Amino acid sequence: MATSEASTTYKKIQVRRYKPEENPEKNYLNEEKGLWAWLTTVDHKKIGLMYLASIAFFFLVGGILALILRTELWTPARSFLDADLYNQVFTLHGAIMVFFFLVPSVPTVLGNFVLPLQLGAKDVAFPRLNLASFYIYLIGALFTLTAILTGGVDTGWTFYTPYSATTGGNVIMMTLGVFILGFSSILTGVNFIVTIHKLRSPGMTWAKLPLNLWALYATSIIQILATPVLAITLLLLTMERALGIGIFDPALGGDPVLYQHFFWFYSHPAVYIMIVPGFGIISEVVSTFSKKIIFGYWAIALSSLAIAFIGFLVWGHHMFTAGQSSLANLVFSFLTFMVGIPTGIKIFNWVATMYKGSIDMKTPMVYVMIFLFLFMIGGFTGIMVGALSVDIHLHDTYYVVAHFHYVMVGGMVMAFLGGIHYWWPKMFGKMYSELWAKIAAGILFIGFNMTFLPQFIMGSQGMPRRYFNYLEQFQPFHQTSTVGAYLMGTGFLIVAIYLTYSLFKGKKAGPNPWGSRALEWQTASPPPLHNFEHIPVIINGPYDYHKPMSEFQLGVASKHNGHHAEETVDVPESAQEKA
Amino acid sequence: MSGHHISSAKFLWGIGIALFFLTFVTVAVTWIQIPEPWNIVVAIGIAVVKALLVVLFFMNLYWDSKFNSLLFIFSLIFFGLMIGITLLDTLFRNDPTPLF
Amino acid sequence: MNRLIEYMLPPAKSTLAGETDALFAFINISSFIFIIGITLTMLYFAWRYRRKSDDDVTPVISHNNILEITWSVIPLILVIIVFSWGYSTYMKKISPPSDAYEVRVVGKSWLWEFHYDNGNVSVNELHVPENRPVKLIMSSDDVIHSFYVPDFRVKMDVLPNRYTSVWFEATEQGESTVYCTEYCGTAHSNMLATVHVHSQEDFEDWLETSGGSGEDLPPVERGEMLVQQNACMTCHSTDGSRLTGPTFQGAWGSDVPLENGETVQFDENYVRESILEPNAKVHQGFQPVMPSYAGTLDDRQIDAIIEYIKTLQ
Amino acid sequence: MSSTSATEEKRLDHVQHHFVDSEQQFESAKMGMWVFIVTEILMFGGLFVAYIVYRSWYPELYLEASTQLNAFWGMVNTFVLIGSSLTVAMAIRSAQLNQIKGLIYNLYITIGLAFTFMVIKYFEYSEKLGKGIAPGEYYTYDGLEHEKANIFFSIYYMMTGLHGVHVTIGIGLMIWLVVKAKKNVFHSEYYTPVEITGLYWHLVDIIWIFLFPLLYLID
Repeated sequence: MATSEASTTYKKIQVRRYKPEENPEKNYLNEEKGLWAWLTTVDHKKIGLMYLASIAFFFLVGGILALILRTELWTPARSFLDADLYNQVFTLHGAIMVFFFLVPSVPTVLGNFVLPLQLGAKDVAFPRLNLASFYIYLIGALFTLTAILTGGVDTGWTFYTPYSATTGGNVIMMTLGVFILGFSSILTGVNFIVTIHKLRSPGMTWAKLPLNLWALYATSIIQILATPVLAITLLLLTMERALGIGIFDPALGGDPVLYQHFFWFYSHPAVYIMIVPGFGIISEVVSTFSKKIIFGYWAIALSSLAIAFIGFLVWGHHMFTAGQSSLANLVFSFLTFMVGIPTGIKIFNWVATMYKGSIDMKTPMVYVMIFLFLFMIGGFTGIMVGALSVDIHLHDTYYVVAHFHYVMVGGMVMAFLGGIHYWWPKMFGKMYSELWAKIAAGILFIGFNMTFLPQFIMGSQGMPRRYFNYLEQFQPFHQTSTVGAYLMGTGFLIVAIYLTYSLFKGKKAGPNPWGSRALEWQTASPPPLHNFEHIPVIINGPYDYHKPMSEFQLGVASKHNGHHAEETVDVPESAQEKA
Repeated sequence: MSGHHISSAKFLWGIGIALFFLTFVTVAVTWIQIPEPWNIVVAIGIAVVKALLVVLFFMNLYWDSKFNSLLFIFSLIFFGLMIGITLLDTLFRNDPTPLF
Repeated sequence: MNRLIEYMLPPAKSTLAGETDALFAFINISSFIFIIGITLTMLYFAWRYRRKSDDDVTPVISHNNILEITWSVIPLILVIIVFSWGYSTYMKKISPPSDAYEVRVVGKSWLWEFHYDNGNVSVNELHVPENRPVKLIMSSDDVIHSFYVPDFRVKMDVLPNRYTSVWFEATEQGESTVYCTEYCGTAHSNMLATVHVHSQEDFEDWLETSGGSGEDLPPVERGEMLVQQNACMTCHSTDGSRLTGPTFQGAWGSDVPLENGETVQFDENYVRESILEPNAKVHQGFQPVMPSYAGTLDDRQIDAIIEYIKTLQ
Repeated sequence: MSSTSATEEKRLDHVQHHFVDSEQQFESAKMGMWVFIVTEILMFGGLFVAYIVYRSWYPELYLEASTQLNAFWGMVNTFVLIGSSLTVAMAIRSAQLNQIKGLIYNLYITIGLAFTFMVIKYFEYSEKLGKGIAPGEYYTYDGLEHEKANIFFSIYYMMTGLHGVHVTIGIGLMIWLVVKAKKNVFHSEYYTPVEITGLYWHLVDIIWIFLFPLLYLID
């Protein structure tokens, strides 16, 4: 596999067409069986599925917590939780959703599954590291669950000092859990960067890299640059509680605003860790279901990198009212608006891709439309809270809560659902019910807007976030929101049901149900253990719908099928020359 | 092949001795009192030279693929941004004082 | 649209509220236009170019630099306008006039204390004159709080190790709510206060006469007033229900179990100590979170509170 | 170099199934390590930010408190770490030249130097703890007037402590390398773990190169 960097001389290779098998007997799901084989697998696809299961579990937990919160907020005063428990519940809802669902979800589930397939590689660069990162994720989760059971945490997911340094509960366990989790995220990032650089199949130049991979690449860069700062922040916080080192605790001479700088230096880029992979999914789906070459390939690819870069320089917009210098506010506000530009470029390019396409409104495409609509609202309200004078009013109100959920649930979760529906046939070789999928998407859309649109209004009217009790004037908004939340819960439940059902009773999907030109669809569904029976050779871009399908299924015979121990292998030329 | 540079033993020792010497120099300059802020500049300057020697010739970045150098430079840039932008706040705070 | 924006915002009761609202409206309206425009385009495309057969051939339109530049530059111009507008109002919001009337604000978990220049202290109610700039110099006794008055469109975090400030000029007499908007623990959502905007004369009257002395009242009534004024009831109920702190009802004369297993008699000295040094002897099962009232309440006032608690049997 | 059929066979058993050849695997592993080094730099970067921010606020604190640190032993430790970096570089060179004995000797010296570093660090710590210069709220020393002296030492302990943890991990890795080298795993065509551990060790060295003047040499 020549990479663009290593191949300075061009070799002629003989390629032939490999049509994917319609009904493969062997695939990665049935080639190795048993629980132990799953737990010790280094196969990126299985690891992806194990992540899918864990992430679905945490999404369920986080979702139930959200419903508990919304139920409590049905009345202005206490209804069935007391204030301390409520505070713990919203802390856990935030922490679980952010650290255990949003951050890992797309890269570890869809990224792990799809990335090597889209590259034409047999696996990620460091398969054992990949498995290790899954277990690190589980250990982090274990710490967090322990923290919940041994005293709980009521600091809010932001762990602001000095509150987090002085409150009761088991904060240390929680911060250690997230600290450990960070390493899982870092290792995934390391793996993806190296894989994209070193394991591209012949002909896969940077200009032919699927946009999903550009997005994952940008995400990985953020992960490796930002996550270590979270690690050190949480370590300092842990030490603050364990030893009272005083760097962030004013009672010991420290500065709490410095903590906020540390925290947001990770946690703002983390927002882009969550949403940028979603952009990648959208690019893939829009092109496939418009059956048309993506509009502005380089604009979309480079805007991902631009967002990754500028996203690092805007963390202070979480601190406009925190008491940082007005100079910092000026700079952060300005840079915040600059992030809006590449994001806008993406949206325009996606819509332009649909122009004169052949649009098939299958479920993934429906989710793309939902994504675009909701994410636009999320984006524009982002402009609102980026404007200094308005943010002074809106900061820490439900307006920000709604904005965040529009970006994260309306944007990232919808993109994730789109991605799941898009790659589901590839993952399991089964089709889900299109009708139920569309019904569920409709319910989710209505439920979502019902939940969060009222929050914009009560937020701008002055309803602060993280409130257990509230003034009676806000009750209608809260009640609408609660009803919407239950509607949304129903929607997710339906999704879970028909997807599970499809595993057992679903129609066979065939290798390429969407007629896509992308590489992952040019192998059987589910794919064989080592992804391709051949080494794919790429001559066209992944979105070249004007070229015949046969040109996308080229390859050369693989020297070994992955179990090279059993066969003789030629000594690679390079090694011989050296010897 | 970019990744397999073999340095001669003499060369490695040369770099090592240069590093020892610079360590001595950075201690020695504290004996002659250099005024603020130049003492910090000198100390950091020497440390940077030492780090560069290690990175380029012990870690072989000098002969390595450009992308690895790029990674290294990027980490420094982002560290610079982190400290630079944080200082925009911490150095320019202007707190009011109460009259009573 | 205008009515919607008016509906979305609380009444504007300070001089800078109008400017903030104008930007709010501008962003809302321009976002609205963009969102509707793009959504309609999207829906139109989805319908107009719907798939007719699986063999549809689509044109090769890979990019268009003029379009890319257009949809980069126009939003860029718009956001720069928004940025400058937001920044200029923000500068006004953080630059109090030099003749502003100053009030010291202390945030404690979970109450607001307001100190006036004549030594008066009011808890959870801020009294300010109308049409006169008021500057609040704020600090916290424990964790971070945030002082927020939606009607004035001002908000600022209240920090334990530094002073921060906000200023506003109220334009209407009446009452507005103060919220704490930085999460600060159990009773965060009860850390409310009220701003009373008086005319200049009324304000001066209030400043001289009240300050919440009530010295002429009988001790029990004065105690009840003080308990209300000092926000004791945020945490201590008078009807036996359990809040953040132990209830006052039936407390007098009882034995208070402490964390270390000892008990202490609920008497005059215990009440006095608990007000001035709240965390010295904490009732078992409760957190040591009460702020000290030393310097806020004098001995006569504490006596009145004791008399009031005695009545709550 | 003699390429007998035996080494030929050995040359291949390290290539994992998803790599085309040894070269690709080596380059991937090395790039992976560089990416990891980026994360390490940013992680220590966080502590350096805390250091710089507090130094910009309280320059006099740093002047005063650093007198409690012993520049002589700091210098000795710098020499020790640079020396170990040199031996690691020599170890890699030995591996590249198929000199397995040289590789093992150099690793032994490195481990020895790393231990020396930790021992000196231990004496430095215990001397300070004995005076009551402990991290955080256990700080009881009253020889310094600056009210934030505890924070300087918190930063000192965090920085050198995290660095010490890295040195300890490094020792573990070196021992693992020695074990593998004794099993004859490494040869001129496969020394990836040595190279990678070497990169890690040099990074640990570089961090100390900055810690030394920043903590010890404030005059």
